[in-house]
Amino acid sequence: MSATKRYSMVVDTRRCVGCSACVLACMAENNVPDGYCRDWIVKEVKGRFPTLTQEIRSERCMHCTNPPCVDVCPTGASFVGEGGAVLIQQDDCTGCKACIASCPYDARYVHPEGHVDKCTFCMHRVKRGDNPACVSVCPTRALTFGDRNDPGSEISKLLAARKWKVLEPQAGTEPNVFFLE
Amino acid sequence: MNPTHHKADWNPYVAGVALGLVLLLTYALMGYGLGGSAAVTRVAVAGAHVVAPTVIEENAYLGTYVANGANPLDDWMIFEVIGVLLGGVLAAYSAKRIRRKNLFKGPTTSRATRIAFAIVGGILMGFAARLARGCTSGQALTGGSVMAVGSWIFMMAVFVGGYVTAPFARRQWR
Amino acid sequence: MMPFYQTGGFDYPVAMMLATLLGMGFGFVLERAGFARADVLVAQFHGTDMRVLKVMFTAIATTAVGIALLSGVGVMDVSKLVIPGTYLGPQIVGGLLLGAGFVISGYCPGTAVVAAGSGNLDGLYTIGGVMVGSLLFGFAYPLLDAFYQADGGLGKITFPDVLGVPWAVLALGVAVMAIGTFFLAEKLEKYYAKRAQIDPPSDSPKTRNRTLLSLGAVAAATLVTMAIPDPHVTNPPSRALASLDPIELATRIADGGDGMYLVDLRPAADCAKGSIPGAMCLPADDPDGAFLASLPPTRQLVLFGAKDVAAAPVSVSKYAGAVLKVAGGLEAFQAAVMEEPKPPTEATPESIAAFRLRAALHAHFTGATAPVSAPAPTIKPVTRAVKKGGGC
Amino acid sequence: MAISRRSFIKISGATFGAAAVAGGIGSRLLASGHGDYVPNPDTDGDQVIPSFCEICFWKCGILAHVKNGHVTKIVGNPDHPLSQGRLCPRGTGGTGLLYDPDRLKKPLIRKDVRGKQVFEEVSWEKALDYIAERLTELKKKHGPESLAIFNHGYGASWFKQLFKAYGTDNFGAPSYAQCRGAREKAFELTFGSPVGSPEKLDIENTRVLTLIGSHLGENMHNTQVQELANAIGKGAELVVVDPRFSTVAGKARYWLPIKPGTDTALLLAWMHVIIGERLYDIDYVEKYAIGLDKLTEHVKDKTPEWAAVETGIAPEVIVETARFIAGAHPSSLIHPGRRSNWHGNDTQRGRAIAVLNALLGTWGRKGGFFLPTSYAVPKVAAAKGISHTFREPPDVPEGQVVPFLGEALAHGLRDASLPGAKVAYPIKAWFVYGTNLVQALPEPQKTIEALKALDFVVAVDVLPAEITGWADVVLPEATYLERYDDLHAPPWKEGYVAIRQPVVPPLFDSKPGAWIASELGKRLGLSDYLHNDVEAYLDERLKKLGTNLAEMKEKGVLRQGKEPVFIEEGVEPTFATPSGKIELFSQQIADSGLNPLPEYTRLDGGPAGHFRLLVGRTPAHTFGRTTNNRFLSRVYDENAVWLNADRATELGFKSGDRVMVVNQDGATAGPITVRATQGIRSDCVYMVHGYGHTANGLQFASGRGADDTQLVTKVAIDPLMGGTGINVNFVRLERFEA
Amino acid sequence: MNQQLVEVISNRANAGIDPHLHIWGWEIPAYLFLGGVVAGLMILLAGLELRHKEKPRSAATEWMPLVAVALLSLGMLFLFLDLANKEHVYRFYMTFRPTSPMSWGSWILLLVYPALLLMYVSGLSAERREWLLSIKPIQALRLGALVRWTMAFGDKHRSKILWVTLGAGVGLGAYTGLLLGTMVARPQWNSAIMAPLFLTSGISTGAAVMLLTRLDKRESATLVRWDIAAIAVELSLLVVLLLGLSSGNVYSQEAAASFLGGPYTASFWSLVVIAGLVVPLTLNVLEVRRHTPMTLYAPALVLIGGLALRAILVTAGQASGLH
Repeated sequence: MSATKRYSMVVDTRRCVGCSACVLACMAENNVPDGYCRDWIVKEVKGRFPTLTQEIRSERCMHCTNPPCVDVCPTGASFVGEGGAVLIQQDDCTGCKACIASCPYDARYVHPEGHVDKCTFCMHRVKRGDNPACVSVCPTRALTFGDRNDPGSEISKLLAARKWKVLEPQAGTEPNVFFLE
Repeated sequence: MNPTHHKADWNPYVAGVALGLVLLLTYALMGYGLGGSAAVTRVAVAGAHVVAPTVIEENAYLGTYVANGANPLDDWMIFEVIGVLLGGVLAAYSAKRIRRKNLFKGPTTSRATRIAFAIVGGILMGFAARLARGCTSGQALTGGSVMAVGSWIFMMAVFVGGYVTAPFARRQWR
Repeated sequence: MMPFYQTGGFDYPVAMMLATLLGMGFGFVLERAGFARADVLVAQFHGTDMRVLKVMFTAIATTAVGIALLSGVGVMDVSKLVIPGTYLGPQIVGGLLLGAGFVISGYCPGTAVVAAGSGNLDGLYTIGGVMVGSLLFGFAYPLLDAFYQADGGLGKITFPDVLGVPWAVLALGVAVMAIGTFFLAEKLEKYYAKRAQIDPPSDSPKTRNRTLLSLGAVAAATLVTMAIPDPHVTNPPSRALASLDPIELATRIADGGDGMYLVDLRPAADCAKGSIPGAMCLPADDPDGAFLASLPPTRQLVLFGAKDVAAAPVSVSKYAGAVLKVAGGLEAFQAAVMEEPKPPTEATPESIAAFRLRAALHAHFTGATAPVSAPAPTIKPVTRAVKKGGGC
Repeated sequence: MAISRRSFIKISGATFGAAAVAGGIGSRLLASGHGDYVPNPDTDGDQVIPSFCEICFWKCGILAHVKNGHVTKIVGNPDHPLSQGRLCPRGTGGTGLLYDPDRLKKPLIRKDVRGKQVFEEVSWEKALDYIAERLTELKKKHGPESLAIFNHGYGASWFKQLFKAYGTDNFGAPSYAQCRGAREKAFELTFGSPVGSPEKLDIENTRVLTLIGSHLGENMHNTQVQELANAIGKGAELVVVDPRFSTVAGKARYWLPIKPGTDTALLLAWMHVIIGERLYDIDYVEKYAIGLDKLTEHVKDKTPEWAAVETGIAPEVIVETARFIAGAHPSSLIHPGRRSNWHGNDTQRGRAIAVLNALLGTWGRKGGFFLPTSYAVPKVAAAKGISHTFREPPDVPEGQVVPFLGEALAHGLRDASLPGAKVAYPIKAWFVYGTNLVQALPEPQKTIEALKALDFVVAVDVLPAEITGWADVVLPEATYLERYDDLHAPPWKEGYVAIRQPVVPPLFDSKPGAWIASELGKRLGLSDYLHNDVEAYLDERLKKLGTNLAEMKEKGVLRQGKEPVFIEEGVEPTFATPSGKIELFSQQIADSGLNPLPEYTRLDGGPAGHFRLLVGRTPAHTFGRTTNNRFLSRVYDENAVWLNADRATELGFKSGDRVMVVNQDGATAGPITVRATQGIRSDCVYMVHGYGHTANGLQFASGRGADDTQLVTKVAIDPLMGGTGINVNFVRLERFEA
Repeated sequence: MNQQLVEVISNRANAGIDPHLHIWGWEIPAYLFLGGVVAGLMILLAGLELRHKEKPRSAATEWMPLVAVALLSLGMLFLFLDLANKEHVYRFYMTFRPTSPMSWGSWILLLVYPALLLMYVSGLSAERREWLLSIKPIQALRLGALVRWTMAFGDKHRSKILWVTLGAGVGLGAYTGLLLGTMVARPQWNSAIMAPLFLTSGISTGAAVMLLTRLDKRESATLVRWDIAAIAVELSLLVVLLLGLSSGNVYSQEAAASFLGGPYTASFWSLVVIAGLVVPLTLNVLEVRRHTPMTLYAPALVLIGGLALRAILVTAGQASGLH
């Protein structure tokens, strides 16, 4: 087991029904301002009637291993926190929006108070041993959170057992949110 | 009064053929012809819309230019007239007759008079072009070449209007 | 096919880019024609320099001949050209006013732009006036509404329509008329120049003659195109049609038949008497396929005649989607579905399934409902038994 | 100019690589810029109070976080068997109802004719006195049974007690005849027991789940969806029969885009194959069921080919799916669905589903239907018991016979309120609790007509829904987060009892239903029949269980522990049918004169150019009840009309266009946004129910989307149980011009 | 009709992000434009002086550094206006982030101001120096000694100052492009071409600003020639940019397509390529080759084109993405 933690999330697209409970739980947990969301549902339907396939994903900040948002931040307000979670120190943020432009996942937005805002992996919950709010609420248990550097964690087992993908791998960001196919 | 003949001017028949070919190309590519006044109107509407949005939006005629959030400047005519401007500049440049703050006027006419004439004439044409759904370029030239009956009638009317007015407007060229 | 934009050759953004380029050509020629100079332009109305007339008529004749030529050789669809409508009142009054404004300002709106572009302030002021004038029209519009609309106008009428004369002939006529007008114009120029004690325009007569001669020659040559037959008639694109089995057709009709346009090619009278359910009779007045062309190509076009259709009619080529035919036509369909099927002599699973499907289709198309006869109900009540549930 | 393509890739890729490399280094160098700083929104409650949810009827256990007297968030109660610590979006969004700025704030009394929104705010005293006065007068003039109560929601129990004491048994819940009724009757006729709510389905352990028109996952019945996901997680396969590519169709091994209204044909053909190939549970059927011979005869000519012509599904697919479904028996569940009143032949379709389940041997089996147990919570009687008998509800017109009536038909009571209704006795007054009849009952034109004709209408609600605009008195009820309700101990896989309690005091001048019923009871002289002190009543009930209110308020839920609920676990099933067995052939139905075997009826098609209108729901909303919930609307704020993409192209519509929906009778709804999609058949359109509110008081929901109820001007009445099939309306789309 | 269709539905509707990114309005293009102009001015002023060492300089070039300072300040005002958290603007200067172009940019801007002021003060003619020393603020603030020292320092190190200015100008110009060019998430921007493109465009627009003023004949002749070169390079860079995008992955191709038939085609080709580059290039060539009189047309068109280039690229880039 590696000494440092690598927090990650797994989204099981087969279990997810796209109900948006994760989105609402996040909004309530994190006081997300009206008109914004930190996580969201994407439904992708491919094909032509009647030969169709569908993928439903609960998406959020990917807490990349190579986070371009942290790189472009001119003040260091975007930073990599404990366990690799990409966080924002609001007091340092000028609202220049370079991080928003740099994010391939469009996961960030400008909070009405001026600073940039996004998913924190609910680190305030994780620190005390809870799951992020979205993971806790999910009625289909499609979301799993944990330390990927711990081979015994549920998330490591899932990634070992199932076929998975990350979004926009070509951006070289090495996301830490994985989608089980 | 002697019009400023210039060695860079093309023979009018050659110019006519050239103009006709440009128009033909326009028809071949676009299916419609060239114009001038519509773009000017659009710029005016766009400007007025910035100053007094509700006045324009509520106007039965001008409102159609901005209906449903349309941008009056996003139109073929605008791009075409940008081109006309650029083409004119290039032509004048290459003919070495680009001018600065020039006014064409009769030797005894004051600048102010000439400017007043230009503006008044412009207003008349602006009104007329909207009434007739086009100007010399958009109606007479373009419509004329596709044999539109109304356009030929318009063209005749333009010449009649011009010849009738000419004796009265001649003063400014003396 | 020209005009490319109207026939979907390119999109709006590309059209806008082309607009700039075409406008540049327009502006360049206008400037080089001398039209950026007010004194040159008004000289037309003083008779001393008929350049406006010469350029405009030459241009009109050139374009008219060009259009006649292009449509004559079949590369341009004249019906797709955007033609200004005819509104007699507004056009006459507008024309008179515009002519007056032209003489007063020294420019027309288009030439004013070129004039302004080459640094002439009077052109700029004229443009300002045009802006004001067009806004004034807007504000006066409530008063002019009826006049402006003129009961919707007379429509997009053109001389070829009105006179019933082919384009090529009219184009030649325009060219000839223009040339005639030019001789008159040059005479007038000389007369007025003399009166004004100036030199008449001294354009090279050699260039003039060559240019006009060429124009006339091309116009005359355009007449030859009238001898070219309509390419659409002589050159029918033949489509080898894939076949649709009558049983499959029947199954698809039973499922709603939404994936196809079922078209009966038989004479309208026969079709009207009865056809495959859901079929439409091909309109008799649609030899050029306008009806088929108007159908969105989202479905398969399924054709049938009394018997197997050997070749699709020409108009079918107008349909943009997939085209099939019913194998064996109406007769085969009726044999397959409307006649009661006989049980197979050799009972293989396949033949039994095929028989059952035919039986079901037969029942469906002959109006039989479910193959079960419901008893005629005399309904008796049973005591109300309430068991509680919940919401919905 | 010959520039190789590859060199350009290099050029454009140069910064790409550079940024990635720099990124890696940069992040590592700068990682500890803020040490262990963690943003904390601080939304955990000072108090965490257990209760159960009421945003839908499922009644999941919740924990409400309360901070400084404000509910910050609602999460699932891990101890509750239904929520298992998880909530659906609606439960999560309960605060959106509590803090809805549009809530009814004070009692209102009408000042003008019904339909005109002129009300006076009055005190509770005045409002209650007025209602009591009018109800006393009504009883005197027309008899107590001339009052009909329309209800939806758990809080109705107090009013049921009150009005039973008053003398009427005319309780009409639209959720019966408009929703569950056909299914419940069908299962009752087959197994002697309805499916019930929550449905006694063991989805979790099923191996093949077949859904007939049910879009589970979009109808977010929490436990069912949890079990569905667990089943999928365990490798269960789905067969989804739906004209629309629903969420769950996207997860299915087989999606059968069936022609609407032909499901019974498919079910019969499946039986044809399953019986013909002897794929059914032979021992089970022999032991528990009767009528197989008659069924066999009945389905003999229901060949897959016959069904193919009816349903539009290829015969080989029908055979393949029949074998697939049967192959997993008895853990092969044909889901009974919930809203089952579609086309008028629905009890017969429900019977087909029930019979197929019987053939597969799923009743009482793991991965099928469990045989529920429940926590026996002793009743506590009021001072006086109700002894009088009630008149039969006048929900069926005289001369018509509906043989298998159950709960009162809400639309029937509505029709009995119409002037000149041919019924045993007319309905003269309505007491409407928590159901927006204007949107909840089909044929809205009749609802409005009835509302105009009534003597007296009272509405108790949380929000100013359309129905409140038609009431003479409007009473603002406290939300489920502000009140006690009765204990909840439903039949389930394990017995449990849960409590609902106020987590914050009522906002504004709203009052709990129990209080309202008690106060009305006082004024009607019926106090003795009621439990007038809720806390004392609950405490007494709980004490009989060996606990008390204070303890229960802490725990929220009390569980009985696991008990056997399957035949495999040793439970012997009993069937409350006349024969005491599963009735594949129903002598009861035969006696009534109708078809005793599942019967397929071919439907009439619609007018040319029209689409059959199908409706459903979104996981984020409970119909019109929640569309004003601003919180829930953050994830789904407006419905759209699904239209087959090819048809859309033909009609010149594209996704995002605004249209009006017009039905065969010229009724309109909208404007609504088009969703042109490959995921629906070309002969129908679909929209989510509950949008298109018109009540001005619903400031958020008003004018959002379209109300499908406006388009249900026609219904098909189920001949067995009297339910209203609403999928018999046809619509076309017209471009909306602003 | 057998092509694969993809229907994507998302319930994310974040302001400024959906349906596509639109966080940067007019402020950023205006800032990038002015930054480019200033970069161009710095390069050209230094370059002109290095080229025409012994010639008398026009008055315009003397005060041009002040114009640059003013334009830069205006640009920075626009940048400030764009910040969502304005009171935190000082945070730019509390740290240096080597991976962030914007951090580099903000520090380069700090270098540009003193370089320009030094260039201005030390480049003044004798009488101008007297005038500068005599103006009230200098006297009131008792800055005379500092200014005099600066002048002396400038006289001694004039060529070094010019080289520093040139370098800072290149840095500033390249940074405006780099800022966008490093965004992997926006295929429209993500190209190594962006830095040289913005730099050459900056030089061209800087030349245009100078040509709008009254210059020495020799200076303007040199500038026009340089402008021709800059525009020609810029045109070829645009071609390379589009070819590069077209040959990239599917997202890059989509980005390229927005200029080749997509929504930005008309404005890009009409305003940037034709009006902003080809026509002024032609005019410039005509001036040089055919000795047509110099007018304000070419510089005005170049400025319009430069602004349009940035406005269109900033908008189109935001609309481009990886999904």
